[in-house]
Amino acid sequence: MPKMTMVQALNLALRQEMEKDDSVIVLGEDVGVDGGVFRVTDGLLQAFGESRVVDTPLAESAIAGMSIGMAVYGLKPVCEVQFDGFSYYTMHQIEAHASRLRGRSQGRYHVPMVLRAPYGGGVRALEHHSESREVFWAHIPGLKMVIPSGPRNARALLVAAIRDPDPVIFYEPKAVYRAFREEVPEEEETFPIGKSQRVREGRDLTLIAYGAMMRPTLEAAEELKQKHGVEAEVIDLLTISPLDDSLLVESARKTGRVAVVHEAPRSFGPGAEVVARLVEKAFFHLEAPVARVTGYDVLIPLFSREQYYLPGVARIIDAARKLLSA
Amino acid sequence: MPKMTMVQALNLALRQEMEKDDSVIVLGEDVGVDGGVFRVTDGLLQAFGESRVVDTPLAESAIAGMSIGMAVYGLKPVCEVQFDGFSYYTMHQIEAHASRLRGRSQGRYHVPMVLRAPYGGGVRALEHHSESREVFWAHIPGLKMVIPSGPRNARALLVAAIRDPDPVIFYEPKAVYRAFREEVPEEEETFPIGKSQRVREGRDLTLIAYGAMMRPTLEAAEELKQKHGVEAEVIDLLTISPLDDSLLVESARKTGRVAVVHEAPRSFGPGAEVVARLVEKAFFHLEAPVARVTGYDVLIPLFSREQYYLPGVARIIDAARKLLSA
Amino acid sequence: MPKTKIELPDTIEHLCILNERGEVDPTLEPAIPDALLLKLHRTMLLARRFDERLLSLQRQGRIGTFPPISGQEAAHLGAAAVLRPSDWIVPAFREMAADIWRGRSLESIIIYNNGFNEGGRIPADRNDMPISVPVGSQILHAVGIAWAMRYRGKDDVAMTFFGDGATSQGDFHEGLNFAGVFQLPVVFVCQNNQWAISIPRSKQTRSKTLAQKAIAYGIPGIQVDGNDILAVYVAAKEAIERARAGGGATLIECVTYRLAMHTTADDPKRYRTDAEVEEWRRKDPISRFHGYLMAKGLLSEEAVKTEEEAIAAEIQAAVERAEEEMKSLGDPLLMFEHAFAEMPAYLKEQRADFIRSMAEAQKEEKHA
Amino acid sequence: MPKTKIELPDTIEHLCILNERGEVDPTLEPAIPDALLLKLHRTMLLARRFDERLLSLQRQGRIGTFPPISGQEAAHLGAAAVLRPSDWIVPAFREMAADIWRGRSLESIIIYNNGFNEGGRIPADRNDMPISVPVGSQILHAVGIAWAMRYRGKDDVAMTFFGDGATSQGDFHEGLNFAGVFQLPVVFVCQNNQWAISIPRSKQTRSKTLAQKAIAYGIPGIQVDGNDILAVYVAAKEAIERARAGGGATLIECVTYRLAMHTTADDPKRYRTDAEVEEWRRKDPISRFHGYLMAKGLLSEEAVKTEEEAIAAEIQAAVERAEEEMKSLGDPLLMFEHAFAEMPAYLKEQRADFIRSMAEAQKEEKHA
Ligand SMILES: Cc1ncc(C[n+]2csc(CCOP(=O)(O)OP(=O)(O)O)c2C)c(N)n1
Ligand SMILES: Cc1ncc(C[n+]2csc(CCOP(=O)(O)OP(=O)(O)O)c2C)c(N)n1
Ligand SMILES: [Mg+2]
Ligand SMILES: [Mg+2]
Repeated sequence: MPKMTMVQALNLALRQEMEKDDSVIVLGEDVGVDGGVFRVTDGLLQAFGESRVVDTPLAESAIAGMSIGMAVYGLKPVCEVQFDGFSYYTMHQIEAHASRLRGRSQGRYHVPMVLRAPYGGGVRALEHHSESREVFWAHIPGLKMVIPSGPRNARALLVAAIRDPDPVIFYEPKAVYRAFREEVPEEEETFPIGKSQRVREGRDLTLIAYGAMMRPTLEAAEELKQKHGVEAEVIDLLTISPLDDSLLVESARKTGRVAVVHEAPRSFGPGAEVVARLVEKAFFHLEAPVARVTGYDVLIPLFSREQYYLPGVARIIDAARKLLSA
Repeated sequence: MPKMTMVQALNLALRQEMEKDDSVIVLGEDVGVDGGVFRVTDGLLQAFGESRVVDTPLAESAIAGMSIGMAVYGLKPVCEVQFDGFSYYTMHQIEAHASRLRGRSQGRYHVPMVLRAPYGGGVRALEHHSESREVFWAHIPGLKMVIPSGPRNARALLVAAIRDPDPVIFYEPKAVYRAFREEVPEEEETFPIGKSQRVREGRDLTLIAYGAMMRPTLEAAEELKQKHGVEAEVIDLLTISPLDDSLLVESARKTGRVAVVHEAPRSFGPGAEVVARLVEKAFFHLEAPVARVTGYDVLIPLFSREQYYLPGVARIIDAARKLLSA
Repeated sequence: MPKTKIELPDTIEHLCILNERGEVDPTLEPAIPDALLLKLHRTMLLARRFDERLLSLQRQGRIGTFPPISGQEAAHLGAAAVLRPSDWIVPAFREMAADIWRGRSLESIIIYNNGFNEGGRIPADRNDMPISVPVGSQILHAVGIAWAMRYRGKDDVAMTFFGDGATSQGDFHEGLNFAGVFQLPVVFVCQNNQWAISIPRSKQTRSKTLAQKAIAYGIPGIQVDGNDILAVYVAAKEAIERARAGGGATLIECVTYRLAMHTTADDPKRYRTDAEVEEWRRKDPISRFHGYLMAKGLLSEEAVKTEEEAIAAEIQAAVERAEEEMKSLGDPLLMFEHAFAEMPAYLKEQRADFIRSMAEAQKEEKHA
Repeated sequence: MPKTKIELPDTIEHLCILNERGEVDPTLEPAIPDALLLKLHRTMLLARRFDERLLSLQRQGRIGTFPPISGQEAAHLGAAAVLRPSDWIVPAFREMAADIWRGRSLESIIIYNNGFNEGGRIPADRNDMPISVPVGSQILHAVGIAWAMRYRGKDDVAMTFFGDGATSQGDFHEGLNFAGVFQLPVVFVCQNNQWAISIPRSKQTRSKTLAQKAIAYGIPGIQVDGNDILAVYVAAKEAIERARAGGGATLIECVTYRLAMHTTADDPKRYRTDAEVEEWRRKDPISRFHGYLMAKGLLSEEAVKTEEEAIAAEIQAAVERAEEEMKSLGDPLLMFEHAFAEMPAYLKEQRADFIRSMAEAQKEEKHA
């Protein structure tokens, strides 16, 4: 199996799906000739031509709205918003139409589109290039919200998202894009949307994370073991919505101590829903309050200070130790 | 004291603030000649003229963006989005600019604007006219999100919002607009943003709600007392963000049993944050899992079925009784 | 050439074929088969009478709020009538005559306006999008559909409707720009009915016409008398043929008037005069077309009377069928359907909880 | 008048005063005082040299990603130079020469590009908005500022900048439309530098010029040679004077070219040829202006050499001051400032928790 970065793995997913299915169309700003500002769509124009890889004018609402029309007609558009920080321009199209057309047409139409956007901090980017607002999408009924954490699951989930008959917002952790390589099989691999994954077994506490936060979380788990002899179970959400709470609940019942980690701001963030689900379904097994290790409720600072904003290994360990002493 | 509907009370707030401060400007679609589709701005054009009550073309992003410019220059724009369901068009202006300019300019500029929008169901409205997406705003750092529940607090909070030096999203429960009258003092009255309010004392359990959900919640509390002898404490959030958790925590510590009620969809909804705060600050006092009585995670149905979607007295009582038997 | 005038390829024309008295300009008169002319007339009349009936149903509390279309029949029907079934309509919410033309049943309109989602169902044999309430947003869907049509090698077109107010929205701009860049087979039909709720056309934009906005996108634009169904038909035909032939998109501004209120929740007396309405009543698209058909010998007063009776009966039957059908609607569990292709676990739980709490409430009620 | 051509009030002109060889058209030459001409020249040169220095700092890893402006100095400086201090600039992110003209310190630019929010601080004596990254969004702020200026009875104007790509955004459309309807004192300056990252102007819109988009809003539009600072100056002056006098908004398209990469993260070789860049190098706005000033006898090779040396020293001093200043920056607690006028309880808690966890981490580190 070749070792790939997440960028390469995503590219593989797009390429293979485009080969298999001529209804898959890639569109967005700079996705064609330039191959995407992060090169996720590199080479697709050369391979599939202008009729399937579409450089659009600079207008996010139109990219989303046009994708909705394409999807209603039966295509499978995979559109790119260049950075999550510009995805709010698409909000009304996604909320008012993509997520609703199945219901509004009583099943006649559906919107099998994927909206890809790099999200999150950690790459010394410009202002408005480090946001993490997945909860906006996760809160919208009729929409799916997926965030992979590594090359292999990114590839598998993107394939699943493209094939999904409903609209999927697919956030790619840009801090992971080129951070490491993983073996990714050439042959087809998918991973079901709506499932989370246990990536480390443990009995003392549960750490729940996703996206770019998986790496500090796993590092923290390792350090907890090495330095403190604590066995942390780690769960990767992968799909934010529909949130698969079964594994979370199972783990919380086992360990009784849970922390949830995300870079999005804390208040009204994704972690709150995780807490609420655990309270609803595992309350009497909880030995300590579920902890949230998150971005703060402030503007993410420019890059010289962003490492203080983003949850890191130290803060996760700090939370874990507080959980264990509760 | 005259008895007023919420519409009249909001109109009073606008009128008096406009009289006191010539930097207060009202703008939006149909707010002038028509007096607003719900008549909240009725008569303001006649009283203050076209230079202060501005009918705009049909473009929500522009209404928000222009308000930002006005506010930066030192005015206090109070703009209206005709229905919450069209407020997503303003999302990028609010997220990327209104909420950030204080930070981005390092305190040189601030954005004392108010964005008013009617929200919520219950008035047999058209599609896209019954939404409840307050969490979008509540999750944005640098932004305040307020929802009154009755004529008197609507007036007091709108005055506070207009005077607030920071941007405030002000959602008005349209189901309450003309539902009942309350005494509203002619003389100035404000209520601090960022404070919740205990509106009924009780020791057996705590019901937390806001906006249009206050009425079924209070009815449920009364019925719980009459029929079941249960003393429910009821808290009106009033400000969704910054969420004032002190009263919630105090009450939860006292009763140990809490339900939170909202018409927004459940998952990643405002209730999740309430649960998370209570878990963080009152965990060891909770006798039962915090319950969420909310809209379902589906498209709000057209009006013939919306009563099934919206939480009502029966569902609140049902949740309360389950809490008590836990 | 230091200070040079830039030659712009586009000019904007105004087209009117039937004047206000129903007299035709013979140099411009299109060759429309008699049967089609009569069918257009009947559809206009049916739509007008049904609109009136809906208004009275609304006033009686038998349906909810809705947006009347009276006065705008020619502006949208004239355009839609040129389409083939395989073309797509992407409507706003004030194109009822076109909906009916395309096969939408009167019952479904009543049922929708009564707050039942079932009324929004699009039958499998109609290539149309549902009504779109967020002003201007649907324009982009037409662009996407047109893109897909061309990609699939079809010579179909997408026709989208919107009002004068919608031209101020960003989505209008983005949609027309995309259609221009990609040279897509879209026909953009603006029903300029002079008002966006209480905002008059003059306050919506400073441009002299809406049609000239096409110049910003390098596509043809034309203004037509929107109360003249022949002019609308001719302009739409030209645009559609150009689009089918690969010539790209067109913006058609139909100058018309909303004779009734914005929606039944609106009171137009707050913002416009009766005199203005009266002036436009004289330009009524139906009586104008009527005059033309009479002069052509295609229609007689007698025939119209028969037609009116048939229409009244058709509407009455539809109202009755709708009211009958609605008796069996209202199962609240429907709200959990059509969220996704497959219902996720949390929705199943919510649905189960809903069923439980409904049962609980019924028990309570029996108890009390 | 069944088929009539609509007279459009607006025509679009192209203005060029200094040709590519720096020769002036004497019939159009503006009367700009010598001192101002020289100051403009110096600012262009300073901005160019500083841009080059920033690029080398970036390549050395001493600053982060930034968007170079080389080639566009005339297009934005020529417009900004007509403003009074009480006017406002609402920039995009590629107007550094204008920023410097308006008093922004070189240090603050370095500090900002080094990822310190302090670099974004706007001093109290400058009426300008911070850089705006979301393309097109700032246009609406200029509209609001202009509205407020007029409301306050000032004859100031708001000038906003944006690129060719920005003209595709809905916010561009909505902003120009509002400015037209309210007849606001805004000058919309489009720096058409031929590219929006990898998307060429021809794929951004099908309209022949960007200036003609003004027709959609009933406001004047003009295209100028954006590498000719005299033309930009003259067009801006006319627009500003009209705006001050209550004549409303203008759209100015400055035809220019981005000589370097989009940002330092971009590789323009992927989408454009060296030949194209070379062609535009020949139209360089500085050398063109240089030629004009030489011919006018205002500048000598000697003087330029002295100027270059002074500029090099100024830049070097700024780099040193910035690097010194940054040593004292970096207190992470700053991120909790400027969220609101008053810090709410939950932020105080988060701040306290942050301090505690920092202390904890330090203890850990000492321990280890
Ligand atoms: C985005 C959006 N904003 C506001 C509204 C409320 N609204 C409904 S129709 C309307 C006016 C529309 O005017 P126009 O486009 O001219 O269409 P008309 O109603 O005249 O047919 C408004 C403001 C809406 N539906 N969508
Ligand atoms: C809303 C938005 N979408 C995408 C981007 C990413 N982006 C930054 S600059 C740019 C191109 C801008 O082109 P143009 O307006 O011509 O300005 P230029 O960069 O050429 O100065 C893009 C796509 C952004 N910053 N904002
Ligand atoms: Mg209209
Ligand atoms: Mg550009």
